[in-house]
Amino acid sequence: MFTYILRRTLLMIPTLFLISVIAFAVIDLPPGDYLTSYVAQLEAQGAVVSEEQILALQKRYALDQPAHVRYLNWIWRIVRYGDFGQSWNWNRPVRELLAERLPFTIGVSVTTLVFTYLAAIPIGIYSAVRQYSWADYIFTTAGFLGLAVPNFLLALVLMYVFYRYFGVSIGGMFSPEFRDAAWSMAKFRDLLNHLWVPIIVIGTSGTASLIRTMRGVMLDELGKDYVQTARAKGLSEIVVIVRHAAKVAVNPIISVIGWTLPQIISGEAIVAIVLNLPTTGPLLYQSLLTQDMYLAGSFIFILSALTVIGTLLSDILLAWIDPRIRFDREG
Amino acid sequence: MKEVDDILQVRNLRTYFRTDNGLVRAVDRISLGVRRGETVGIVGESGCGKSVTALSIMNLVRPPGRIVAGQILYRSGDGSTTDIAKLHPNGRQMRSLRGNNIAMIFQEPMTALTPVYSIGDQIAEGVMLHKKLTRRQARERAIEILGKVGIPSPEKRIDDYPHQFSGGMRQRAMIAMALSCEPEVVIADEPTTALDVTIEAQILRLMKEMQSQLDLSIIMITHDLGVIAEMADRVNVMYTGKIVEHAQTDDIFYNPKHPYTLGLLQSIPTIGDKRRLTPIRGAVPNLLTLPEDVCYFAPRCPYAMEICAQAEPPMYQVGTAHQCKCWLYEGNEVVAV
Amino acid sequence: MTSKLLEICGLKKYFPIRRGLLRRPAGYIRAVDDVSFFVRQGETLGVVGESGCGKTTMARCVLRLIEPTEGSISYWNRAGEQIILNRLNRQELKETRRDIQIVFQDPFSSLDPRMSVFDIISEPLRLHRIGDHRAQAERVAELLELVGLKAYHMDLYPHEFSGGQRQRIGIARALALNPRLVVCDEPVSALDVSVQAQVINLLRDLQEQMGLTYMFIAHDLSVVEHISDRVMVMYLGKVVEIASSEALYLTPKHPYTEALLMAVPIPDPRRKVKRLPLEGAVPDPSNPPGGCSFHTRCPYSTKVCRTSEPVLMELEGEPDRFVACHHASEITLTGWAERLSRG
Amino acid sequence: MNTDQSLPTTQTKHSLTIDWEDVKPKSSSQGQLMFRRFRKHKLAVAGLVVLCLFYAVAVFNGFVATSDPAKRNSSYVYAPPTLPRFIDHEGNFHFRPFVYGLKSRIDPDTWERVYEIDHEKRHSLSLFVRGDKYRILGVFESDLHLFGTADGAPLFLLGTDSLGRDMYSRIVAGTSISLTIGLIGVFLSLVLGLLIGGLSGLVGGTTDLVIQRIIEILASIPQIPFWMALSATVPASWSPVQTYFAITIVLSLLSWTRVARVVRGKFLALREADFVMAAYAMGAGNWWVIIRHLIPNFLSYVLVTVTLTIPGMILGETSLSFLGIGLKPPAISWGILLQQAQNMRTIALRPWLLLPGVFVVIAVLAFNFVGDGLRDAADPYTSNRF
Repeated sequence: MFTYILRRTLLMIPTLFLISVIAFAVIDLPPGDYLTSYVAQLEAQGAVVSEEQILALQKRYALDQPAHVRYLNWIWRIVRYGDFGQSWNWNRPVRELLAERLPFTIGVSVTTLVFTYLAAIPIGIYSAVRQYSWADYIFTTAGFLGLAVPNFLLALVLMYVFYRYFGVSIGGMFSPEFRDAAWSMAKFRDLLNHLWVPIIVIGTSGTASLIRTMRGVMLDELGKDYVQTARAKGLSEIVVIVRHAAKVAVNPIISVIGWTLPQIISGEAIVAIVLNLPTTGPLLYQSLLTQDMYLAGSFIFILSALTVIGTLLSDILLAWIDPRIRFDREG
Repeated sequence: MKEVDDILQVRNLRTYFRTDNGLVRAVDRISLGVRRGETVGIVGESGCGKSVTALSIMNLVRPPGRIVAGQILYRSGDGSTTDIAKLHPNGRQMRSLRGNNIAMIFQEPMTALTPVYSIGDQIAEGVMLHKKLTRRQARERAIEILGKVGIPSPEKRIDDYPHQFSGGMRQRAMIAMALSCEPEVVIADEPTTALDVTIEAQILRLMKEMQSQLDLSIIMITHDLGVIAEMADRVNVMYTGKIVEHAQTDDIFYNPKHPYTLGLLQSIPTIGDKRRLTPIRGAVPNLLTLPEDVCYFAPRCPYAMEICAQAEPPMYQVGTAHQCKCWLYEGNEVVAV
Repeated sequence: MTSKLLEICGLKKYFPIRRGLLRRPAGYIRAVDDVSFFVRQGETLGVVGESGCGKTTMARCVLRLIEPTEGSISYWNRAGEQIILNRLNRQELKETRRDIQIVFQDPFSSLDPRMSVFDIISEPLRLHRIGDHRAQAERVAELLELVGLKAYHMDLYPHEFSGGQRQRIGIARALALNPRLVVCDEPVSALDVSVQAQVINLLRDLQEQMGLTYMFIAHDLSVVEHISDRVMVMYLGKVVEIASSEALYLTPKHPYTEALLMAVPIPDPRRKVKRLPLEGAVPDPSNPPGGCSFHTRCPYSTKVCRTSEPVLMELEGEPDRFVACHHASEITLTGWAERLSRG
Repeated sequence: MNTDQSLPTTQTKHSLTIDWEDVKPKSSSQGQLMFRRFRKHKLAVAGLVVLCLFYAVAVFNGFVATSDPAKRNSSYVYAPPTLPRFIDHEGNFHFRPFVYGLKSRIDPDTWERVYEIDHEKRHSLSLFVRGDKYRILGVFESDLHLFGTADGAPLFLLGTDSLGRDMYSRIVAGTSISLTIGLIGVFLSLVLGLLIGGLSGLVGGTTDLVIQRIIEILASIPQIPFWMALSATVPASWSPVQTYFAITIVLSLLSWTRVARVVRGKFLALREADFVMAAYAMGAGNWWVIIRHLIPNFLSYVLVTVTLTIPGMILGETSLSFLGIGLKPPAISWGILLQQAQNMRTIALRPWLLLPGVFVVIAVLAFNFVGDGLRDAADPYTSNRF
């Protein structure tokens, strides 16, 4: 088990390296020198930029060096100083912006993930056990729809429906009065009141595909011999389904966190833009529109790295739950 | 058929499967009885309905299959009789019989155990349910029974998971599980087919030992006539969902009456005999394409007559406790069921 | 005595088990461990053993479907020249493959589901560029008749046949190039009893008609014994005994052979004999016991069995009989005859 | 043993041969079987029909549209949909469908333009009318339209946008880009996936390990942010055609991993199949085995994967264009059309601007159904016997 975790953790290093290269490519790819555009922007705002300042910036980001040196410089600053560079747009260190926004992204994503699983597993089990019943058809249809409706469209429709019929605006994460308030019980309650919309919107497609997977795996498991053995013991159907078939079927479902998580983080980015949530998504979007590339690249890097870590955690969780994997990967 | 001491009586059982491609009469009007302490064999080739028969007796047939008619009478030790075919498959009454009075051993010891629970937990589960024991007592019982079926140091192995056991050990664990609640009837569905010969011999010996210790009635389902010869007291030969011959084991092997039984016997090679085999021509037909009310063996039968393609033969009494479903014995007494 | 067709010397096939941080091979499964034997022209050599004893791996090495780790495989071609199979280059190998063919166990996975029967049986002809389409069709029809099917079956697809019929198609394919040696890898174990007999008879008839040599692999001792002239018994990747099939069942010389014979259920209720089933299971092939690999289950084992490995040796006074047991000449084993006479 | 027993012979002659089940010479290949199984899947067939329709529209969009999608009508800005009717406001039935004209006035309070139905003006609809000129596939010029108002009055079935352009015609025009971007993207993914997956499965060893890792890494990258970042780097100065291809490449950069995984998996599974072993034993080389056995056998699975990859790409393009970092006007795609629906106020007042989304949903659903049906049909050896 320990070797397994160690091996998986070590394998993460090349993964993170590759992701960082991609992220750096995003920073480096746009034509033109961002320093130039930064200076141009500053000057447009009426600021005077001195020659020394420009030189200092050039040195800090190694802009006069070839690409690989610039990459090494970038990554070194991240590892050594936690310095992700400067956001030209906000004129603040990217690190600060990350620290502000990332907790919300993680919070929304994890809550959505939990919601997705909590909703999908029982529904999947039910659909499989009552295969071809009307409930199964409804869930299947809903599932297909959930897959087909783009996240942002669902958000728009929900916003329209709530605005039109209830007169409520459902964007944002807090009501205006709490937006800048300090954390309190009331603020937390307000957060919960807002949170369910993005969770449902982001979670729909994930839940839909997860229901289908769960249903499929469950149907497979229900056809296996050990289920009949359990029935032959005289166990009641509910015990057979929950304690035996479902327990085995849940394992492959946990292993698909690996692709549910990217999906959720992906969905979160776009939904947050539509619903105007204070997470990384809108910031990433703005940074892309304004070519604030250090901010964009760092976001891509951090989001991907988070996904990779999430996947690793789910794999370890799986190995811990399933005795077959636990023993298989022991050595 | 003397019915008085039968612990289990199957009468005119029909189990049909309604598939997309048509109706499959997997078990079609079969009758058989099992006496206390004896081993009744059911032998036949793949697809003849022997496994469905086993599942029907356990009332474990799953949709699209269903018991459509017939009786499965179980006479328990206190003299009361239950018709299993009438019980709801998931009802309380059926569940209290399953595992407790009638237990089953499955073919694939690899897939027949839940992979995520330890062997001990899986045995204890049934014991706790039927014998109302505490977890600790059930565990004691599981260790005891595992030792009985020949698992070395059962107190250590009880916490192992199925994949840590070898094939033979898993089948021993299956047997332990089946016997844990001291059932009266055990249905063994091809219990040794997935095992190597040397392990098969161990398992068969174990089953015999257990039978004499616990006074079990065993229904032995297999395609292997060797296993039947070794284990069964009486044999039912099945073909395409019907029992075509029933007799004492000795009679089946030395005085077979049905052409199919004879064909099977002549098809198996025996050690020390190099003479050319006499196979049955053709192959087992697809149950979907069969016409009704004929003898299904007729196309492969060297003795086929006009009538075989026109009407289904009844079961004839052809000797002491020997019945055969074949037109060759027209004129003999017809067995009523 | 006819000449040798195939001789295997010191054949080994090890599969690495990768473990740990770097997935380095931590050990090896010795699927085939130093196996030597020969097959004579025109005979049937049966190979028998429990699952995991290496019989299938051995067969695939002979056909060079997998590369052996060590050892040599010699084959004598029609001109009588000796060819070392595992030293051939690709082109030479292709030529030799016309002579050596294989019939598989599973009649479902051995036929490409997307090919018609004609495509399947004519594939070897097309591969070796034999004949034009018409000649190939004629040959396929001929082969179908030979294995007891009809010529019009060539337009059908495998899924339209029963298991036995499929196995016949597999046999027809193996015979298309007029091979000399056919390796039959459990050709009847997936079939029903009544159909199994048909295929066994078919294989025997074909052997007679075409002068084929068979290497017949099975786990069912009675089938192997029925069809073979000589039988080779394998245990944990090693050969423990080779003998003519009569000698093998009448007077087995290796305790494992005896145990196998004793374990086979006899389809005869009046011959219920005291069986001495072998205790325990086959040890882990990645960690075989030292000395004689059978000593853990052998009722006759002594100290020497635990420490030194017996060599497969020809028995004195019994030519053509090879046994790998330290006590082959000392202990008397209950053969089949004795088992029956006790009844 | 006792094989000499035999049964009593009766007087009847025992030579009757009955043949119920000899295989009849009717052959059906796996392809035919697959088609038959696919036909059983009603939703999949429906999906296929819808897709055929959509693609026909994509090719003949000028003909199906009622007007030039770029034509502005300054007097009909944000006009609501006018649906064809058979019964007029007085309750009379008309055999020919018609639409009413629109009256507009400026709301004195909000200064918004408000539309009302003008019962005075009734324009009946007819098939094959002449109207704006268009080109089919950029070559054939025509002015024939599938339907329109008989008198040539403007027709806004699904309303108009901020410039008074007909939404119906724009949605129809958007079909070409929205539906083909997925196809071309999937083609790129397929080529990449087949090559890389095949290489991985065939060569094995270290190559396989490295490719596996790369696939894992790419699969762990959240798609949308990655797509956003890459499309943002597409220079704004590029022509619509260049942007179109750039976006296609961006979309397929992450999607090929799915195809590659399926190809590799099938490759590995099939390589061990007995019929492949048999081919090697006959003397076949790698190429023979790949071309005759492997490819025909995994093609159906690849088809399934490809069908299920397209919807993701359609959604991707829609999302990117919606955010304004994918395709840009004057190109017309469903995503671009949805851009106008970003603003809460606009949606509340003009919900018909969300309509392109409905078409996205229908197209994606149809692809999913077809993919599902293909998956069920692709598996040989199911439901043949019994």
